[in-house]
Amino acid sequence: MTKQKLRWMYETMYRIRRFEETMLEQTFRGNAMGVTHPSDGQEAVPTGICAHLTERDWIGSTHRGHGHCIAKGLDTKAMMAEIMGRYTGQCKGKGGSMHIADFSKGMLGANAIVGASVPLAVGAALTAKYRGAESDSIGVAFFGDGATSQGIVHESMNLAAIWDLPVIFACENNQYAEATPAWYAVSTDDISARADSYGIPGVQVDGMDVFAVYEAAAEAVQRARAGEGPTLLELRTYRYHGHFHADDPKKYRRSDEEEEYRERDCIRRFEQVVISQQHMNEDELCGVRDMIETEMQEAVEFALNSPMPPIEELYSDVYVEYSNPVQGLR
Amino acid sequence: MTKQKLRWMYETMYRIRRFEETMLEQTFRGNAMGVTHPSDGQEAVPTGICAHLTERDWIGSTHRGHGHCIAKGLDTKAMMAEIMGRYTGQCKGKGGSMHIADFSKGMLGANAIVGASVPLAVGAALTAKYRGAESDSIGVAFFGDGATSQGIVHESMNLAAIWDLPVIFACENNQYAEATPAWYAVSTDDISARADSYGIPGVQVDGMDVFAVYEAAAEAVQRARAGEGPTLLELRTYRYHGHFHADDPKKYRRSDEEEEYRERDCIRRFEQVVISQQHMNEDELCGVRDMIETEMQEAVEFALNSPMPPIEELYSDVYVEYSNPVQGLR
Amino acid sequence: MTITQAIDPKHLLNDLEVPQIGPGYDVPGSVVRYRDAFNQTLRDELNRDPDVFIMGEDISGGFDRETKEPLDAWGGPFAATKGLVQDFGPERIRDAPISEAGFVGAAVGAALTGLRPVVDLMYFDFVTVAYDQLLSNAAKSRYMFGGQTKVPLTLFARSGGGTGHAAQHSESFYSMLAHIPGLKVAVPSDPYTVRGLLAAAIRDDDPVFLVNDKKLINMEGFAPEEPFVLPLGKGRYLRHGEDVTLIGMSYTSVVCKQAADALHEEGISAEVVDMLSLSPFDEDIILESVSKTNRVVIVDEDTPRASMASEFAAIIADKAFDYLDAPVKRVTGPHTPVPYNKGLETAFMPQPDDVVGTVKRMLGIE
Amino acid sequence: MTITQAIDPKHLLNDLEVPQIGPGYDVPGSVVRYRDAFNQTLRDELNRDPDVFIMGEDISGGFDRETKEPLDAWGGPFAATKGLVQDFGPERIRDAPISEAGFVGAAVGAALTGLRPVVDLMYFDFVTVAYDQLLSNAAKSRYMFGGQTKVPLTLFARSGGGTGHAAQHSESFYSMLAHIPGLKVAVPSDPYTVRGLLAAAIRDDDPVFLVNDKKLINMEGFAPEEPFVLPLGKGRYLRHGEDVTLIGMSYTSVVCKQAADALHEEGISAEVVDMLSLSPFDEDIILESVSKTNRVVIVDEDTPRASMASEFAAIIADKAFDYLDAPVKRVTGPHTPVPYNKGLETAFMPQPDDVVGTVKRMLGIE
Ligand SMILES: Cc1ncc(C[n+]2csc(CCOP(=O)(O)OP(=O)(O)O)c2C)c(N)n1
Ligand SMILES: Cc1ncc(C[n+]2csc(CCOP(=O)(O)OP(=O)(O)O)c2C)c(N)n1
Ligand SMILES: [Mg+2]
Ligand SMILES: [Mg+2]
Repeated sequence: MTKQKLRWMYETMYRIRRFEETMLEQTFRGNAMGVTHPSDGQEAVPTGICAHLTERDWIGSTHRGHGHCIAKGLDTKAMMAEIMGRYTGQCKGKGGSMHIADFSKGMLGANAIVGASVPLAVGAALTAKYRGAESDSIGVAFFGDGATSQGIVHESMNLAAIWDLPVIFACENNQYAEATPAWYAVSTDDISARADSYGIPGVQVDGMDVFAVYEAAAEAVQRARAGEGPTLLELRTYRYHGHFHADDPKKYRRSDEEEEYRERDCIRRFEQVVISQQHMNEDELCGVRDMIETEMQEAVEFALNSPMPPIEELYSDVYVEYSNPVQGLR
Repeated sequence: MTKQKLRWMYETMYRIRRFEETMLEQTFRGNAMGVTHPSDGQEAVPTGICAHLTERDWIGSTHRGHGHCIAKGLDTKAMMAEIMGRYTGQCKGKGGSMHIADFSKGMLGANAIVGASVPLAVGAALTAKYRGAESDSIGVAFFGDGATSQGIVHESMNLAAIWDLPVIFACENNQYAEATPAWYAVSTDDISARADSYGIPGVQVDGMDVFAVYEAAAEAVQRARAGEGPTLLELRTYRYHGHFHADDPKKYRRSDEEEEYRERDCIRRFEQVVISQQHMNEDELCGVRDMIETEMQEAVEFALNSPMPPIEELYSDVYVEYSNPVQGLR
Repeated sequence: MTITQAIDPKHLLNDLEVPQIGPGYDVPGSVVRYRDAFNQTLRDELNRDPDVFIMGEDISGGFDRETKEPLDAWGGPFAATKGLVQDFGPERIRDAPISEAGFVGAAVGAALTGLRPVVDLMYFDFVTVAYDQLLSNAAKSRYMFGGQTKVPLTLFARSGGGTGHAAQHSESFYSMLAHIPGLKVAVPSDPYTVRGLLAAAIRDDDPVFLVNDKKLINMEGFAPEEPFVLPLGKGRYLRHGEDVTLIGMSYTSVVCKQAADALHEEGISAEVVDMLSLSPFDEDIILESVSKTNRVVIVDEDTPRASMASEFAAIIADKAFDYLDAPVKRVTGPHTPVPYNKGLETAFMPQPDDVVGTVKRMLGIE
Repeated sequence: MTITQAIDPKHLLNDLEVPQIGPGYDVPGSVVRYRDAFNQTLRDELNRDPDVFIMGEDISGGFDRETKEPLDAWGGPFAATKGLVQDFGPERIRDAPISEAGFVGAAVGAALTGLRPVVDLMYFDFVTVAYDQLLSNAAKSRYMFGGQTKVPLTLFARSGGGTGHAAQHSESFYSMLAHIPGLKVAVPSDPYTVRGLLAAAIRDDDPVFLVNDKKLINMEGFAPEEPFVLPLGKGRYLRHGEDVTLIGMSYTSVVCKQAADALHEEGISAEVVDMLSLSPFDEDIILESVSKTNRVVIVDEDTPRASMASEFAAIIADKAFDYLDAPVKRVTGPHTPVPYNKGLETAFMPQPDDVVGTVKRMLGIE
């Protein structure tokens, strides 16, 4: 792995971590306009996968999408502004935390209907295949353990398999869907093995280890680009925070469990590895962290100083063109 | 197996076969009011499974439901009358071929939305479990190879598995969904193996052999009644006729394929076995066939001589009770 | 003492904030939050009928890894099922995976085989995921099977804007459900009515969808202590008036009440009709009021096209035509998804001022 | 010669049975079946734009076991895609498994990434299985993502009773789709209009659902040979008249025309408006006609509650109130599922006699 790539991974994981922490702080200060779902703890998953992607590749995301956005290269200023409902936000303040998208970066949008974004990534892969030689793009569908209970995820995998589409199904198994543990809701303890049902490869990966994720993703991406069809990756990870900003996970998770995972924190492990293997030194890592701190402060300032969308925005973007007024009858 | 059971199986398979042939003849004469989906060729499946069921057990069915109805003990007169849209029909002529139901017999209804009846059988199993010791009822969901592409079938299996419900998923794999072959639409050539995704047993069975079906079903039923949870049975079978009455399967199936299956016809094979093993003799079999012939003639006469539902029936049965008129505005 | 007979809410002048005396109120009761009245009613019905059970995501709030016991960590979505699993157990408070289509279908199957399932769909928007089971199975089974069965199923979920949940968690499209033959739809507007209508829904032999507007959930109001039912399909007056009729449903009944108060300040006497049910709905109370005031404004947070506001306007234009002195007006949400930004979201939702303005223009004032 | 500019159908007096001369008709054309006009239009659009592709169940009619080649055994549902796979190949005529939610979702994803998918949903009823993808993703993506994307998706399916397909294969609930902000709905009524509206739908940058009533599919009528588009949101007159306006949509436009002919026999002059689109819809033509005839009957096969018939009635009761001489009447299907029995099914569907009867009662005749 190039040093540049290593640096990118550290930067990305740390940016996600600090973005979530900063975003939460702002949420508690009442600066976010709605519910937010932090992904701190899961940084290695989007980072290790998106490390293989370009802006021409497409990803589908979830309600817990900040990490996917950042790993796919979205601007944290525009993200923070969106969460604060500002006109300068990624979606002009009309989408919010659960709908951050950037089509110029191949980010198909966070989605607040569990499972609903999975077929979108399949569709993006369909486009890539349709373009043939012109395109080597692939699609990646991020979804959680809870989403595996949605029929549309099953349908999407079957479609991708029979059509040999260049798509990766990235199941972020953080072991909880809201308060519900996967052992209760999911009828298998090996989600990756469900790949057999579709005749595609399935791999279970330590989602707390960015190098392991990077390795597994490398193969899946290579298969997809080579036209060899989809892969299912199950990434075993953990969210440090509650389900959403105001949720206290202690009510349904044993603390030893959380500690166990914090022990294996993806960022700390990365630091240990790169330092022990002398790929990067403490100064370099520190430099990255400082840069990110500044970026976060700037993102918050940018957002707080940004204007709210004008009222007319309520009525725009419903259609490209529409001959009836969309204003409410008043 | 008792002689009585053997006789019941022959009677049931032959009744289904002749009902479909008779029903088709009537359809072509213009006596059926809508589309009909014959199941001739698949008789061994409902017969071998329902041989283990009582009226307290529940089955969910499909657009191709006549065989399920007959095996569950529905009256062929009321079925024929329903297909002819008569007031004496199983559903007063309001449902037709795709909605024949008899709740007094534990038949939850044929269903014209592919996959949609599968969760109904799961719900029936939920009721059985809810009743606890009071009830040893089970649910059976019949569905086709095409239905396996519906997300709700996946959801149903996951629910039944995590809740340990007494239900059997009976996939009638006749290898075609309309004109679409399973090898194209289904991403595995072993549907029964999908049971692994839910941690439940899955068995692939020769659906042209009623004894094989009976054996496999015996075990699944026993598991369900013992509270050991669901089983997935894949019954490999074949429909002799087209998808619906007017469909010519020669347009999308090779004739050698059809002949290959007719070679293994479930009724002929049954006759050979019981005669060679001297369980039944030709006279007895012939007696059954004659009885069925008469029954079919009576069913047709009954239906043809039955009245049409009165116009008021258009407005009844929408609700148990409703305080607005349901009449159309005219 | 239990109120056995159904109370006809039409004769109630129930102020939304404070307790009232009047028919149906000569019973012990107190001022409670909507959410608590809801929770209490679920508890009452679970106690009343052993065939009643509840199914939904996180309604028992997680399970302990070692003991496998339910934890009720959340009290269920919007605290609707708080404390129930402890008393009724996981078979009757059945926590479900994220499979809305599957478990609504299973609930229909359970209803067809003798139970009385109550499904918590969490956010109203998620009904689209289970839409086929609702429309093709729950609503049609009785009819297409010739009346040989019934589907005593209750569903509920939270609708509406106001909490910054954005486009996929703020829908109010109950008009789509009211459109469906075979389905019933109730839209309570306070603790008193949700108590009576939820009980009615659960005891009803047809599938009933009860819609809870998020903006009502923490509101307080009077509710009788004892279980009782309000008849489905009956509206009520929230205020009597002479000059114009304001028709509200769910939270817009509160909006109409506030608008009527404001109009009163300006000497305009508005009558407020709270529909309470959308299918069946109370045609009589609409016609009774409009034929008296001769003017009507229908207020609905749902988007306007083919909405319940449209339906009530159509009924009035047909059956109260000769009584109308002015065009039938609708005050609705715009034909747009619900935006995230608070200012835009507030502008999306009909406000008392919008109603006041419409009434004044109608009366040619200012 | 190709008709490049969109033809405004409002100025057409197109008889449904026989070809006509008039604006928009001074072009080569012939009398064809609706289904053939439909198929020809798909072919034209596939030829015109390489990004257009079609997806649906059995649209390429099976595959040979040995050669794996598509067989086009059926010509696709209702022969819509007959002969297309031979000329455009399986990538552009993509046969799909029975996964409506999945492939509609995939179509949305393809539309978001630059293609122009056209989805054949076979029977209209099946839209409920894909409802969430349609409502939460197709219709909302542009808005909730702040206008940074568009969803150039076309869907079509067959609606209506008349073929004995019973409750789950005979729906006409297009009002539910027209209710959804972000979605467009077109309801052609003959070969000419399906040719122009299907082309418009496929070329449109927003998601459009085109509803084909089964009763139209084998009907014949004039259609231009060359590709052309009719603007979405424009209605047309099928007949001019003075005494009453009959508003039809999809097949009920044919019913209105037949009713108008019958009324003509009795000396009653009815004007017939064919809506052609339900979202957006042509408010102007409704108000223009009603302000002239002062009486209106809206005819809709959809069930009545919160229907498009309700919406048009509401618009009229608001904006044409001063022109109305009689209550606004609706002739619709009943609030019931569609029954199987032919006699009941026929009684379910609005018939010309129902319209004639309503008009006569409105005019106080017999
Ligand atoms: C269709 C649907 N059902 C329910 C919800 C409510 N909900 C939001 S997130 C969530 C849990 C999702 O769990 P998982 O897929 O594991 O993702 P995670 O939250 O763990 O990242 C639920 C039930 C929803 N948003 N959409
Ligand atoms: C949701 C839905 N999609 C499509 C159809 C149209 N359809 C009716 S039967 C059928 C094929 C079903 O195949 P399979 O499940 O294998 O059952 P089989 O007909 O072989 O018995 C299809 C696509 C439908 N009825 N419902
Ligand atoms: Mg999770
Ligand atoms: Mg099949």
